[in-house]
Amino acid sequence: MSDAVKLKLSKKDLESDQDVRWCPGCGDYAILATVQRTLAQLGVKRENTVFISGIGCSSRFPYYMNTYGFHTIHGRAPTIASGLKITRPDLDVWVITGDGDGLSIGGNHMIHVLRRNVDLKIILFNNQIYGLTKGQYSPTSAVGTRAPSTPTGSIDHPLNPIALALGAGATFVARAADTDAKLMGKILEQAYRHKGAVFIEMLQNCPVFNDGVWDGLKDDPAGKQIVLAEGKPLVFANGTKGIKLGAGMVPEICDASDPGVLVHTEQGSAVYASLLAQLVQPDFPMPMGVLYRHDKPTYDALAQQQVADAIAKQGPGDLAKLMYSGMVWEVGADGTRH
Amino acid sequence: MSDAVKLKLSKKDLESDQDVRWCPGCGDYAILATVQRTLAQLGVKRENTVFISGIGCSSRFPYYMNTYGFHTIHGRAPTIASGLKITRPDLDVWVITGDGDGLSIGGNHMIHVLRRNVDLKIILFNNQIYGLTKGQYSPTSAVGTRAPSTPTGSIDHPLNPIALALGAGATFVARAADTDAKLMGKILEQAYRHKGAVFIEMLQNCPVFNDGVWDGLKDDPAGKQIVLAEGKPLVFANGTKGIKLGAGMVPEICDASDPGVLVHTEQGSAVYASLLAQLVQPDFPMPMGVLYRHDKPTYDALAQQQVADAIAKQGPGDLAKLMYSGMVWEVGADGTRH
Amino acid sequence: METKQLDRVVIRFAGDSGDGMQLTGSEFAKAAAEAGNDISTFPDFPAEIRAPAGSLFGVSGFQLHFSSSEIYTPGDAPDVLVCMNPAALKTNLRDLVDGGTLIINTGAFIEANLKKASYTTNPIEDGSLDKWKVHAIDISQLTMAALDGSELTNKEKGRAKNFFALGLVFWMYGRETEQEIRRIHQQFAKNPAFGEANVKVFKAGYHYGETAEVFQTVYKVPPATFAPGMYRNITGNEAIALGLVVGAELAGKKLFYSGYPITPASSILHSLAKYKNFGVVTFQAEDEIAAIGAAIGGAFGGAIAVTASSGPGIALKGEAIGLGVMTELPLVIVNVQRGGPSTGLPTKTEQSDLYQAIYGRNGESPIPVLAAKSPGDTFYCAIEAVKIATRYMVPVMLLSDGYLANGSEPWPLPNLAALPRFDVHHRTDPDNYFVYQRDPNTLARDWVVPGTPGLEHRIGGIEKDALTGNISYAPDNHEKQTKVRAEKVARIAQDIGELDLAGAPSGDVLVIGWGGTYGSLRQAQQALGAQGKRVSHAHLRWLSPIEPGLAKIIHNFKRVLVAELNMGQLRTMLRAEFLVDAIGLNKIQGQPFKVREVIAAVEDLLGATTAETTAAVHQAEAF
Amino acid sequence: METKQLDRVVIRFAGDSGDGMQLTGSEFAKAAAEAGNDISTFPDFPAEIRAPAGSLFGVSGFQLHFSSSEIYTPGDAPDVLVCMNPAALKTNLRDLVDGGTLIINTGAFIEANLKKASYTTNPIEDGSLDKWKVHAIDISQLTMAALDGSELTNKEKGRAKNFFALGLVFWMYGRETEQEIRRIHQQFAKNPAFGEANVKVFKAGYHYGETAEVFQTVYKVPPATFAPGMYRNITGNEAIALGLVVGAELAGKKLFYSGYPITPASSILHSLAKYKNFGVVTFQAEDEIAAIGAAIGGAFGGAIAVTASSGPGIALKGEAIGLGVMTELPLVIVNVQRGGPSTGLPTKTEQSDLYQAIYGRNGESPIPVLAAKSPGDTFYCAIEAVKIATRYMVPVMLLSDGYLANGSEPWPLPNLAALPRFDVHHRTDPDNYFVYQRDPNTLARDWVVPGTPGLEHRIGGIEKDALTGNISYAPDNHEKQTKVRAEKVARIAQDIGELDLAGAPSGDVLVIGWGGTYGSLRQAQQALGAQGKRVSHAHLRWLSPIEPGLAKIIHNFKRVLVAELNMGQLRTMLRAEFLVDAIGLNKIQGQPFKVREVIAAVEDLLGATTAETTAAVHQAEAF
Ligand SMILES: Cc1ncc(C[n+]2csc(CCOP(=O)(O)OP(=O)(O)O)c2C)c(N)n1
Ligand SMILES: Cc1ncc(C[n+]2csc(CCOP(=O)(O)OP(=O)(O)O)c2C)c(N)n1
Ligand code: SF4
Ligand code: SF4
Ligand SMILES: [Mg+2]
Ligand SMILES: [Mg+2]
Repeated sequence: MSDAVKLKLSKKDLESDQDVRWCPGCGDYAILATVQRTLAQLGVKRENTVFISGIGCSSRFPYYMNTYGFHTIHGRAPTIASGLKITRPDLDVWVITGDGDGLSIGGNHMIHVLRRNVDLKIILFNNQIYGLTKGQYSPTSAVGTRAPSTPTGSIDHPLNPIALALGAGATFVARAADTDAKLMGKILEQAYRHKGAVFIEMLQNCPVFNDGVWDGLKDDPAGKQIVLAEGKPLVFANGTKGIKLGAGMVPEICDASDPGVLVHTEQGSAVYASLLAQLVQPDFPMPMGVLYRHDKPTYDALAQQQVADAIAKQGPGDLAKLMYSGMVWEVGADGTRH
Repeated sequence: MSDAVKLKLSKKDLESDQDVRWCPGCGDYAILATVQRTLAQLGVKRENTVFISGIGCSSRFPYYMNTYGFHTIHGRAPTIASGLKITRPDLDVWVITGDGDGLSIGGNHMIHVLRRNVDLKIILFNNQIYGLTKGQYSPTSAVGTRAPSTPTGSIDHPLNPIALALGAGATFVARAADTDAKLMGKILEQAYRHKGAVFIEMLQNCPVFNDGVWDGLKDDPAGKQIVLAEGKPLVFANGTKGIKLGAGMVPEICDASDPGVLVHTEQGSAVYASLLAQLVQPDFPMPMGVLYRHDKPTYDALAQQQVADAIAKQGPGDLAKLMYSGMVWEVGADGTRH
Repeated sequence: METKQLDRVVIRFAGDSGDGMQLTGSEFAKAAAEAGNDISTFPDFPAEIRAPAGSLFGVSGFQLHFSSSEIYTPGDAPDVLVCMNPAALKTNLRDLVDGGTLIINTGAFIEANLKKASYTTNPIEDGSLDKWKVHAIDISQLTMAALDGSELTNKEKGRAKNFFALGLVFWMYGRETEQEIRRIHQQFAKNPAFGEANVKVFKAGYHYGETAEVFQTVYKVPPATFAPGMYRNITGNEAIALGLVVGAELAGKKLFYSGYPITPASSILHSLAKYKNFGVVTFQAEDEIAAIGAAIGGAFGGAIAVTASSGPGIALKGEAIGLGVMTELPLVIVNVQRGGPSTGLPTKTEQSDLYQAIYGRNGESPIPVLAAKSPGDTFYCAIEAVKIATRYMVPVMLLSDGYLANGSEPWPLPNLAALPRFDVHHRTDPDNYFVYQRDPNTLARDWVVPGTPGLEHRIGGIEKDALTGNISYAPDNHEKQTKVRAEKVARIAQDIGELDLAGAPSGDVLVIGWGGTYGSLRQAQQALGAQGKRVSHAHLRWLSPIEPGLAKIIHNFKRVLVAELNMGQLRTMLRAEFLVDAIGLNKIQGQPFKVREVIAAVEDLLGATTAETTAAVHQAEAF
Repeated sequence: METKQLDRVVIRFAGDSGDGMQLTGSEFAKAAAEAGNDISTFPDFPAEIRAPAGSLFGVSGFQLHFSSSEIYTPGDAPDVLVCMNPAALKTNLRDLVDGGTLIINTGAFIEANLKKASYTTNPIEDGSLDKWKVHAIDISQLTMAALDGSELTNKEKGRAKNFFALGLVFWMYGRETEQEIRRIHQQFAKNPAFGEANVKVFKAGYHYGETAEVFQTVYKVPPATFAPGMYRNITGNEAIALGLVVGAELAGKKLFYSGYPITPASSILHSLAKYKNFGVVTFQAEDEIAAIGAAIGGAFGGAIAVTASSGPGIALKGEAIGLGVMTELPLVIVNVQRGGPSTGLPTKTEQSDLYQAIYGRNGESPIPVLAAKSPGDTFYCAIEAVKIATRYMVPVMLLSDGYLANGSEPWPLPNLAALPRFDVHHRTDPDNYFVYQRDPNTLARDWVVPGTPGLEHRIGGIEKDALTGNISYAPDNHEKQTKVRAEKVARIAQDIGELDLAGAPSGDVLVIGWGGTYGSLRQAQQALGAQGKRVSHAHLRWLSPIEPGLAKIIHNFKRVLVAELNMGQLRTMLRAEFLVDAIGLNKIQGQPFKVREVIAAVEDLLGATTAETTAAVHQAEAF
């Protein structure tokens, strides 16, 4: 993203004058605070920073950032952000979305913006529920979720957001919990520096409609999380256990001392990344941090390049010439053709 | 799908009275013929078979099948097919779509129908182009594709349909070329028997707007294709070369004798399947056949089960009782409440 | 301690979205209904789930109108206003009638809250409330006191304070408490401690009324008289759900509901999801397009297929509705309207999606459109929508709105046996079957479903041959089919009942309305009529085709006033149809009409003096 | 060999979609233009890319009207019909004028093809063509002969036969061949062998005319006289693309075009994708919603943002257009209309998306709508759309149609220097900036773009405070904002020019039209006027707001006839607006009006005798 001149900014500078309208105890507060703090530390230019969201509790986010912001319509934030970034590559464009906004109604735009690698920083608040519409199950809700629209339990198999993002060809895929400000901050900073589409799954708690859905993982970080570190083995349970690739390419939990324990690299192969994506509750601890990161030309840069090339090749557009293209003839004073 | 009573059917019985309106030489003809022949051999009941498509050249398909058919609107076939299958599990429902219809405008429905595992047989005609609208590039077109909308070459990275389907949680993923009637037939038969969502990528040639886009693979089957067989190693080039999982979980081409050569199973792990998905032109030969197959409860069966359970538990619905639910009171002849 | 008898009372409970005002209001509504009053309710809450405590935008309100005579609306202005915090007072006081009763929870009038409500001085002390009967009570503190010694945390105790208010008003209006106490225990069965606490506080509130000196009078609102029969309370969305289930039953078919959540339509899905033992299958789709797509698939398969949404979601369904029009499949599309445009005012009511319903598609794609007039009426409209959709093989749009969806009224239970069946027939005879052959009367094509041997056929969105249904680009065929599709909708007129007209079929002013404004318009007409004014009110159920009965009378009035909660959408349609210089009464505030607003507008047309107007308004209030 | 002079000729080329009729037609059109004739063309092709040879639905046609006097339309009926196969004869013969010239490729009249065209006997032999001047020529065989000894395969040789037909008509109308020969070589530069072959066959056709006895006369259509200046041929979609580029330039901004392919709008994207050196950025989105979403994002960032589609795609954009209305961002939405509903008749023309343009969104969401009247006029409409969008900060809908998009006409090149600039100003001054503060005249809010220090702000789809732009659920604010949004559109009237009126401002019949029907309507009016009939024609460019000029005259006519290629959408709007009993001339056949149809309808209103009608029709043809 645009190399920001280091300014002395404080978190306060990133706070808008609007009252925050989330429920008390909502995980969104922590994410908001971390984003504000991180951008302040990075010393971004407020005027060059834009937050674009869809519709949902999470999508109220832009109102609370003292930057440019656009609270759009349900599921379409990636399209609006794409149009902005393609025409204004000078801006830092962030997208805020939810598991319903970004994966249900907005799923198509999500996979296409990721495959195009538009230089957008997408943060998906995954609370496994539709908060704003009062608690229906979402595409990430576990099978059997009892919600107003599924009183006897949901029956569709949930999406794995990470697997989907990888399947779509994302170039930067990460995961963090709303309760882990430190990791969130680290990921946000890396995301900010990545040139290309960023997909961050934020595990967020909705105390009102889906309270504690991530508690298993949050309450036992040692046992249920693998905090990824470049070049470090995939170990957890205080370094006692690890993950290896078992027979038939099935991921397995093994002893940390096992020589087969996999070593993490953000720049790993697509196959390795898909293995990380398969590590989900309850059978496995979940990898937290940056799972996958690769550099690929961005759509916005290529689009601008094509314009530059055209100008270099054909010279800057000349309207008169353009008008005269095709078959042109003159009619003289006598009104007939010459 | 519904266990069809074996009838003596011929291909002719599956042909409708409509003239086929594809361009001479279009790959769609071969696919149509194979589907007709295979369904005839399977002895399906014509009246219980429904073909549903979106919009595109490929989506004209249902008009040519002497079964029930629905040529719907662009990208929405999976939704219409879902509604039909969920309410009429007794029917065999096939979905015909294209790389534009099914992956561009219809991408969201595609991933959701796959994750829900609705018992639909989806055939995606991938000609890497928008045929019906006269040749614009599609989400599967290679970078640099020159088309009317991209005279200087397309700049977005193509989708890998197989990787996307796997990322969405598909339970049956296969690939065949329009020129390989035998393999198509085998896959279609397996698809027909699979209980759940089927995703078949048909590599189809559009001689008018994208002629020969698959020729590399079709002209050199030995060198550019790995025909998958259950329990057989991933070998090609007349059994001289194989595929193994190299260091850093990167797939590698190796000597067929290499002990690391992977052995194929349709029931392989998600990680193995994602490796197969990564084998694409030009660096690798492409796996043809059934890449992945797993059994999972289908959405339509579960939905019907919930209804059955409810009836079993609460007894068949009684409208009078339903009316009387909530706070009910009587107003007497005197017009006041008792 | 005197007891005063009243004919009617309008009371509003207002507080934080977290204060449980919706619960308090609906509980008190039940008590009024149980006591035999006629009632009408109007819940009004913010778009935020639970906005931060004390904020102005976080205020949630519930208005109840209960009466000993028939009423049509939740009332123009509250006689009694219960305010749980300063923000509630700030946003609601303007509505309280002069001299009305104001009950305030002083416990919440602390510095911080006053600031959030942008009060510079405390209104309780600065004399700004002098023109009302103020009862300043520290409900927060009294609640704590009532729960002294309970296990609950202070936070939990605090949550019970709405039950203190509830108890207090129970006492004020001499309501029976046993029933309520039972209900509270039931509601909190899962958490008896809370149930216990709430009952304690409820009683405390009741006894506070008894013992405290502050209240000199208890009010009695005697029961109203109703037509004999069985009754229940019902909201519009509950009634739509019931109507759809009954409609499918009357058609002899299974119901398939496919939707994507959106305020204020979601609760239709929630209700239907509970009716699985009626064979109802519900499907929460990935978006609104998928929702109607699945419904169309269900219809193709022979189900009674329904999808519902609100304005923005209906916008997304436009293309698919066109497919339904072209393939001539039966479908019910429900639009529970809310404030627009775009996301607009998601939790407020409006009637601004009429244009979208009638005209909002590409190409010539007419569809039948009807609108419900009251919460209970949505039940009958749903049945009618199912009947017309299956009888004419066409997608039908049913319009409701946020006011009907959430508002409730006492509803006489229908006599199911008396509802006429309209069993659907699926053709199975293969002999000279043509896909677009039509019934000479309804112009409907046969509804042939997959699974029928010998009738295999293909349909789709490209223009179809008028007989065979094969693709046809023939110029004359397209014109013919376009006209038939229009004629089919026009012929529905033959199934439309009497025009709902109050007053004479001719006169000085004809007030025309549609949908949820029925109550205010009808009550205004009655008030004006009682004043001897030559004013009538026609309320349209069918908007496409336009109620045939209207043509007979619309020209018999000096002036035509079209009253809508939009900028004049029906007015435009009627002007085009009848070339009548109809003028509009339009309100775009996310709020229903007040009866007085309607009366004022009519009197205005009649050139009345304000004296007369006020007379009529009082008349209205006397109802 | 005599030479006969004609004032005008209508010729139609018809054959298989594979026969290259579109190329033949457009080449001959160029020759006519080069010869100085006025021309008008009408390509008419099937939805299938390349339907199987010989099938009826696979017939592709191209009609050219060329003349030595000014013309407005491609002509009602061809004087000359070239048929390359039986199917073409079957589907086109009915249009050929009695006594007209019929050129038939007998080589294609073989058993198989006759059967495909469902001929039982060979029409060339069964005498069914007696009333026409038939020239039966074995073009297939003559083409082969001409290419005798060439390297090409027989299949490839066969493909050249359209050039034989082209050469033949070149000779018939005494056209210069050098130019054409040069063009053929250019076109096939990539494949000289083909170029060579086509030229050979072209010449063969020409010489066949010369030498063969069959043609007794050569026809000469002298050049027409035009206003002096530079000219080019242009289609509607080419002209829109140019207009958008020029519009952006006049605004001093960069153009961003975001679209998803759909017939007949796709070629706008194709043209603009070639203009990258003008700084134009084009984006092919994943669907229409993404396309308009990206356009809105571009507008937020300060680009001249445009999206185009056709009916079904526009239906999908409805919700997002509402977001544009609420956030008050400038946007141009182009709808190149086609036959509906649903997929309808994708390659045919129609005007049935007017309702959708005006009313097709949820909530009160008025937007300006204008329509182009001719291929060249789309250029100026595009500029005007950009101007109004940026001046009033509002999404503008520009309506074109398939007939304008693909049809072409000689177009006087605009004097760019004379086009007034309307440079856009982005506010940068942070001093008391309010997001929804409005220009007192246009009611537009400031267009502040990200990147501007000190003006950071947030917008969105929820109702906004009328000044600060913060979320507001306040009832009065919503009504105020709703009215301002409507008023803003109404005020555009101040920027609308003179009404395009032909004939007196009062009289017996006023014909009102809009969009692509201009040519037929104007020509009909002139014919009737020349006959002394008191008939005028008003053609509306602006449909929302409705052209202010119309109010002044619409009441001055005995009868008002609204002519549209739909069921009466503008008629409904005008009846509502003016309470005029306008009647409709409506055609829903996917085809433009014939001048004679318009004349007949008007004469009908005038109660004319058929004698008079025919007179007027001849008059029209004399133009
Ligand atoms: C077109 C449209 N459809 C539906 C809705 C209703 N709606 C608003 S937010 C939402 C889902 C929100 O869930 P999520 O994206 O997970 O956000 P959360 O509230 O959980 O943060 C829905 C269905 C809408 N506003 N617009
Ligand atoms: C809503 C809508 N948008 C766009 C179109 C135009 N359209 C028709 S088919 C098509 C793409 C076809 O490509 P594909 O799905 O790959 O099918 P193919 O023709 O290549 O077989 C498009 C863009 C349409 N008919 N409807
Ligand atoms: S509903 Fe849930 S997600 Fe929404 S604001 Fe409240 S707690 Fe947060
Ligand atoms: S355009 Fe291509 S895909 Fe379409 S029918 Fe022709 S050959 Fe087949
Ligand atoms: Mg969520
Ligand atoms: Mg394709």
